[in-house]
Amino acid sequence: MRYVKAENVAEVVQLLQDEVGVARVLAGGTDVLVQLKMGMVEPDLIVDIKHLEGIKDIVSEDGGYRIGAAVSGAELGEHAGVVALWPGVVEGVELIGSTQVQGRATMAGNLCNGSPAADSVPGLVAADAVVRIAGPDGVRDCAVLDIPVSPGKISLTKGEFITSIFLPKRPERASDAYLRFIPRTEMDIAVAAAGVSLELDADGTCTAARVSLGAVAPTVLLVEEAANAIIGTKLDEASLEILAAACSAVCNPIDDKRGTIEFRTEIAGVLAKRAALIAYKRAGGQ
Amino acid sequence: MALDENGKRTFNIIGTRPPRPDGIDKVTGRAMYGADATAPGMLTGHILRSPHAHAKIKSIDTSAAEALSGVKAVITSADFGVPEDDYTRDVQDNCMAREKVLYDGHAVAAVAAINAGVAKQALKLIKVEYEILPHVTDVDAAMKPDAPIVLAGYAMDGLPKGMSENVTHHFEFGHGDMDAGFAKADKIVERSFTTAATHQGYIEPHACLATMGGDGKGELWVCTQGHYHVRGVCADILGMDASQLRVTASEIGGGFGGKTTVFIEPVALALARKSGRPVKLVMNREEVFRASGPTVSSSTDVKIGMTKDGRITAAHATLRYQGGAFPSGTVQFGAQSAFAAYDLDAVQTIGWNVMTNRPKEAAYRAPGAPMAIYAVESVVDELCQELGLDPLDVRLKNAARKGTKSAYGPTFDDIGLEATLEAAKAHPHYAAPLGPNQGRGLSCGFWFNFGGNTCVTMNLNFDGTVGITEGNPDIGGSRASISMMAAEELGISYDKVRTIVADTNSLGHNDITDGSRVTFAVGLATIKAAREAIKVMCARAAKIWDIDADAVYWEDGFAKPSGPNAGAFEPMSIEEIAASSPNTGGPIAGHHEVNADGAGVSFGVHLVDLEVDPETGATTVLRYTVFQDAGKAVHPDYVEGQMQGGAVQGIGWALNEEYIYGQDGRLQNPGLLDYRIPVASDLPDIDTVILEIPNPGHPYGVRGVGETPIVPPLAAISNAVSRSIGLRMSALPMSPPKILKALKSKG
Amino acid sequence: MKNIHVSTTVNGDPTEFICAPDESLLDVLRDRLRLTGSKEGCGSGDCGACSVMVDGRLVCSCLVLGAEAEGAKIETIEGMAKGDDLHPLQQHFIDGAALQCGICTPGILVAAKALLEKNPNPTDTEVRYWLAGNLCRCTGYDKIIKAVQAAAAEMRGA
Amino acid sequence: MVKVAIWGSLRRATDGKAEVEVEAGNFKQLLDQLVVQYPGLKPQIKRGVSLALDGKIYRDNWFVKINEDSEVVLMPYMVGG
Repeated sequence: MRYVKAENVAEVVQLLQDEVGVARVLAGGTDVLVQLKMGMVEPDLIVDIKHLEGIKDIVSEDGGYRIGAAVSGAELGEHAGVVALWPGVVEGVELIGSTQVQGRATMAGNLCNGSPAADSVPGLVAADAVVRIAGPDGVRDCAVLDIPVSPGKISLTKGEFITSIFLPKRPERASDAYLRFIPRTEMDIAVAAAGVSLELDADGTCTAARVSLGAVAPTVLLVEEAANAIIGTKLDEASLEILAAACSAVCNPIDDKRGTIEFRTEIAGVLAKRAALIAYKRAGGQ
Repeated sequence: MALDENGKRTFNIIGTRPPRPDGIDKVTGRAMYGADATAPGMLTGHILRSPHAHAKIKSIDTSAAEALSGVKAVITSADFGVPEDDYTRDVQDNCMAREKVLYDGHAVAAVAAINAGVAKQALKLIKVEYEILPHVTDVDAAMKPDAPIVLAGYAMDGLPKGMSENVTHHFEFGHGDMDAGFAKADKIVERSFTTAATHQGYIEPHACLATMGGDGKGELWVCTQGHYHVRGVCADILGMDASQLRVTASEIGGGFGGKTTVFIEPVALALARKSGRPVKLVMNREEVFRASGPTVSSSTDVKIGMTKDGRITAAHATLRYQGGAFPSGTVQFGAQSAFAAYDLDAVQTIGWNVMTNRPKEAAYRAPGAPMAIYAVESVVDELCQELGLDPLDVRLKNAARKGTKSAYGPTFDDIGLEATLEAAKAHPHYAAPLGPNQGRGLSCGFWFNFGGNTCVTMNLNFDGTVGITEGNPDIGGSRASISMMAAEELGISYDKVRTIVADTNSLGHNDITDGSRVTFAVGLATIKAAREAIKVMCARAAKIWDIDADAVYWEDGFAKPSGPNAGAFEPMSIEEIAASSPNTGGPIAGHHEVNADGAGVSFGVHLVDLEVDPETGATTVLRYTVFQDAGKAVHPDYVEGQMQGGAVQGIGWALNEEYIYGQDGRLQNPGLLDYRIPVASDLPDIDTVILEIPNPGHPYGVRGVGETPIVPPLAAISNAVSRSIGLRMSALPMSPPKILKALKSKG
Repeated sequence: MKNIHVSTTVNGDPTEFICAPDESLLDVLRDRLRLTGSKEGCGSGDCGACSVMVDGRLVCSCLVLGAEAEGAKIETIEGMAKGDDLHPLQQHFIDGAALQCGICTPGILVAAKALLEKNPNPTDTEVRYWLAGNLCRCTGYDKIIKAVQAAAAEMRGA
Repeated sequence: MVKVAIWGSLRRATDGKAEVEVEAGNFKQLLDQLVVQYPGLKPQIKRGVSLALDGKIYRDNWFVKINEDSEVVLMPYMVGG
């Protein structure tokens, strides 16, 4: 195995493209190192991207924020601007692993690991976040929703890697929330998860919403029926029940050591409902 | 040695909370644990493990691994003999499979190489041809006559018809007329329970460093609860004399019973012997889960009859424990302890030990008791609910006390159960209001405790300070407690005493640090050793004063003439006696060797409030109080620490921890991520109430305290959950999917 | 696999080592620098026993490559006491019996120190969540939380 | 003669008797006599037994004195965690 500390984006692309064996990008390393240790992957090349210019920066852009691919969860959580604009995205990222893991883990890495249970992804999908990808053909942007393909697989092609994630601007009365279910209070992988982003008008009626689910299907789900259930409402009991039912209806989970199909399906709705209420409150709804 | 005649003595040091002698080493990272030692020319050992639950080993080809550059030794079971003794053979076969692999993770070969990279590469080059056999991992399935046979030749004598050869032992305890007892009952509850296998979860994986010279002498550095035991077993397996193998216990990063046997030590020694170089062998976490010794899983039926006013008329339990791939000995303790908290006219317990294709169980804190008492205390709680009775009143009404013929046979002497129950009843926790979706649960717990073989040497240094040499690895602060007892007895200050844990060559045999025995038995031997030294010191003072030795007594660190007739001498300090010892006959020491008895049983009561989220089945523990009789708490901080730590292990067992096996018989969750031991944010403060009902079998009244606290949480939590959701739970762990399913079934 | 030469700073001391490219910082600390105070309980970031600071961030050293230490500032448990002067956390862990076997203690102390530097006056709940990645199997955490709070109080007073 | 309580599953070896009487002044004599009178007990005694004497449990001590009126209960060999 080779370890290369890359100096610039072009070098990363070149290295990834030229490697005939298995290559892994190292940002926070909290997945790669575990896989290495467990013998799940034996890379021939590790490209450390942490030292690329701007890769650890959070910058304002068009009223939103561009977050470098190597920004750790802890760094993101310390950025007052992002926390104020996208609290749900931040809380999703901050749920990845322990405080120690937060010191290293990144949103981009969490996304690229391809796990259906990735904690940062439902929030990013609800936020309609866009990743910027550098590759042999230059730079392209792609919706977060289109990155995961199946468990462990993502849509990036050879030579490509994520350089940043863009969180768009928000209108006045808008917010988001992320909730996951785990058996303990910390340290577990999500058994089911929901991200909700919504916008309200002046009287507190929901005018736009995105609802996403994690850990209940091979990839993250965007549930339009669930969003539609609350658009035009003030998130009354009845609309929330429809939202919850819509969420449970689209679940296609597996039975495993972390939870049953029945359980995941049931609580996906509960979580979406609760997350919607939190987002609603954050957006200024009563 | 009985409780001191001056039983009501006051203590100067016992009962205080001085800092532990190993504290600074442990907070600065200097303390040396199993994996922290190195030796010149050291190799790294790695073990190849079975991916199958049950398979015949048709062949093992190690030639490619041996040929790999940097590999210094490869071993398989062929490198060991076949011990005649059943026990030693089973231990050896568990460390390295012979003929068959019996569980996922069973060792089949091992290598020693110049570094971990080469060792891992070498493991991949070992070719093992397996013939896969049908497997069984569930206890009830393993008892059925058509179950796959895990190991032939171990069926119990007089195996009942209709039972598999996997059943290795049967135990039955109890007394009284069961039919008459149940006939007197106004209400009978009969229910079946299951508990999952759990792991002790010590944070330090098994680790050792072995050296074997060409002269046949061996050295072993190892994290273990019992290095004398390790020496005995390893010497037997390797065909060595015990005297040729010196074992030194490292600091131990948790054991809880799981480090009372060997898994890698004979392998490391065999690799060292074959390579001629020191070999360090450290399990990774996955190996710890797959191939060390978790506790049993259980299946239990309990039937209890009660009168309207809460008197238990008859009690019956049948316990079935699987202990993995070799005969285990756990169910007897469950069957003995199940009803230990009750004074019963009619009681019967039946236990079956069963083999399955899982790793062989090892002891885990009060082995066998938690699962049995969980089932019993659940049924008692259900009866209280059914009859509208207060659960503490019912337990008080039926509580075992001095003079009770225990359910396992002997009549109890002074025990603290009633006082413990009264303390719980009087505690504000018991009267605190509960909110919606909240429930309160309680349970009694019990453990026998014991003493065992123990050696202690006390050396008086020329400056009057004292060195204590003992032979039991310190797993919970015992060096502090032992120093305290020595200081108390000698009448000197705590900081004048230093206690160390010696290697196997420095003292006679010491039993394993288990059975909550150390503070009791080592403490007892320390007190006796100190008294022997005191006798010598008094004699030396007498010599100097030129009076009769009998005319000198010892008080507060001084030899004193016993009265005006003895002579008017100024008291002589321990420092003076020590300083003059070269002139009065030479160095002064005391020692004591004993097989200690009279440990005294221990009871506890736990009280818990929790809340269940009705939409997700998630349980939040809100308040927890532990009440326990400690006899005499030598160092109350460490007694509390045992009570808190045991309670939290039990909480984990009740809520989330479990060994999950797939259809293929492989362990699905061999890591700390998915095994889910409690984390700090899962828990409230764990309040403690120590009661002190002196144990008549110890000079200071000390009882073992370490094991009992893991017993009550299982039922206390289950009873609280059951009361919270209005439905009786009967399977552990009560993970959220299980609770939610129960809630749904209720509608 | 060609080894890599790394120049770094450990507990304030300039330090050089060579390591394999796939070797973790934890392995480097323990096996190459003989700083065995950081412990390996899991190797997968689930127990926190290997907690160290890298450039002022609390991390699991088992999830960092040794090669990544190039140019970094590493702080381990061995650097916590200044000579014979224990850090208040270390002192309160001893005084409050916040350790039993002690294997998790170095990691918990490093993590708790990082917390108190960030938040000198945490609630119990904040301490519990911050330390959720540090498993302790002996104590049930009770005395650990109390010792951290006692140290925090002392440090605020100082 | 000393009365010894035998646990349930061992009663196969004692003709179903829950209590047997042997001539013994200490633990060793008691075990020896049990094996003589009830050879079926030998395997368990070899595997290990404890002795509860007036409520106090002994694991190995051969020469613990037993009185005629002592309460004697045979128990499995005790271990712990």
